[in-house]
Amino acid sequence: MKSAYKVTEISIDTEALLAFVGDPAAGGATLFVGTTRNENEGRVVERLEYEAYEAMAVEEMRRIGDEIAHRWGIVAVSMVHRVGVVPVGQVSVAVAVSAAHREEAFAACRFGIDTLKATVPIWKKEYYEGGEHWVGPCHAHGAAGRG
Amino acid sequence: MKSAYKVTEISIDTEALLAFVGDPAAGGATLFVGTTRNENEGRVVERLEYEAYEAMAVEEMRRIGDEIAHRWGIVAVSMVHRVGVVPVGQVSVAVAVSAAHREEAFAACRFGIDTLKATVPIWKKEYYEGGEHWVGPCHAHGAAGRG
Amino acid sequence: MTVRVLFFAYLRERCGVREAAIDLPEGATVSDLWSRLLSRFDKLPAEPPRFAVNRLYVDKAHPLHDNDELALIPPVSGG
Amino acid sequence: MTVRVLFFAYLRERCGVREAAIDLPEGATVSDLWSRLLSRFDKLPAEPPRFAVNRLYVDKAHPLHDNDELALIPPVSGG
Repeated sequence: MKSAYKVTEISIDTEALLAFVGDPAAGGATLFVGTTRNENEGRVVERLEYEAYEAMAVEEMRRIGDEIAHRWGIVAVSMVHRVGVVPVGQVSVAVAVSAAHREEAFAACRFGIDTLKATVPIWKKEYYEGGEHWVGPCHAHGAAGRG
Repeated sequence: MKSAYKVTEISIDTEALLAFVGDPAAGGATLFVGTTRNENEGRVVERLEYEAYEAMAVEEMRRIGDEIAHRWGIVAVSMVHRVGVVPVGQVSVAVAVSAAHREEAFAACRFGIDTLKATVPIWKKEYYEGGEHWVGPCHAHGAAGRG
Repeated sequence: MTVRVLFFAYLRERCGVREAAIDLPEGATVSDLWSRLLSRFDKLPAEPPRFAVNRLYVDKAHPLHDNDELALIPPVSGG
Repeated sequence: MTVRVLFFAYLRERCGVREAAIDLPEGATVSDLWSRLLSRFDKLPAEPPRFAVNRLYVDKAHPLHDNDELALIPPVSGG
């Protein structure tokens, strides 16, 4: 299985991702791109800023890719996450999977982005009209310290 | 909802498709591309050749897009199918859907390609080592005529 | 009335024709047209394909009108 | 032994530090290290984050070794 994982500070080249997973043995490929939305929970979002524990993020993507290869017969997988400022409308993350048949390509791509969002050590700070905050499941960033 | 549907004789520009469905209101987009595989049911495939009832194909894609918009809250959808010769490894069909959240983008994209393959009047002729034939669910092309 | 009939893919190749203009009595249905086609094109299979009239799938009872465009739709295989 | 501790995102901002070198007795676990960190960084929340040692998630009972890299992983929000 071909695979490639990356954290990047520049725009994500989705065309290169699709080219990477393209293969004569593949009947199809599914690509998911996450893009910065102009609205979140009622706030007007101006931009997002991502921070990564880069070395672990890439290793964790590789573990997800290996799990995908174990669960589904796929031809190639690639995951890329951008860090730094990502303006509204631009791509922050991309997951591409090719397989002999589309069932596998869809299931593996969906598993890839779902698992990436749950386990890969990357954090998003939202800059919105009137403030900024770190996005987290429990808004733990807002919890008071002990001191 | 933004939408675009096309039958084309030249290479499918997936980057343009992603750009088309991109939108500040979209949190993500799912793209599926179908590519010519080098093998099918044990035969070595040399190329595929597609024929379309173009006017109806585009209308049928639009009906699928409207159904998608009716079932899921999406931001934009685009479908393109190539006709004529498609060499091994190249893209024959692409479906892209953007939505506020990835659940909708995945479900709608999957519905789009599944329904396209079932209803859009396009036919594939497979050229393989030692022969050629029209691909069909029942290999109806092989049935004897009455005369 | 006259109906324009379109042939695609393996039906086009077998019958050696891309389209044909068929005259029919007023009130004729897709089913009537299919019978007419069977008598004119002996390479057509007995089992009918799907039909589309003016770019919409229809069933065999669908009534035809002058200048309708009827397409014979063999099993599709796009994708 | 010495363990290198990495701070990210809101923990990095609250504690005002990206990394720290912490000395620990042999046989110390992640849990022991967390207690040490709580006494040194008063902006740390009482509730521990997830931990990764040498870029793998581990639980609090995980034994530490000299030169290990321990990361405090607040709730991730990539995507």
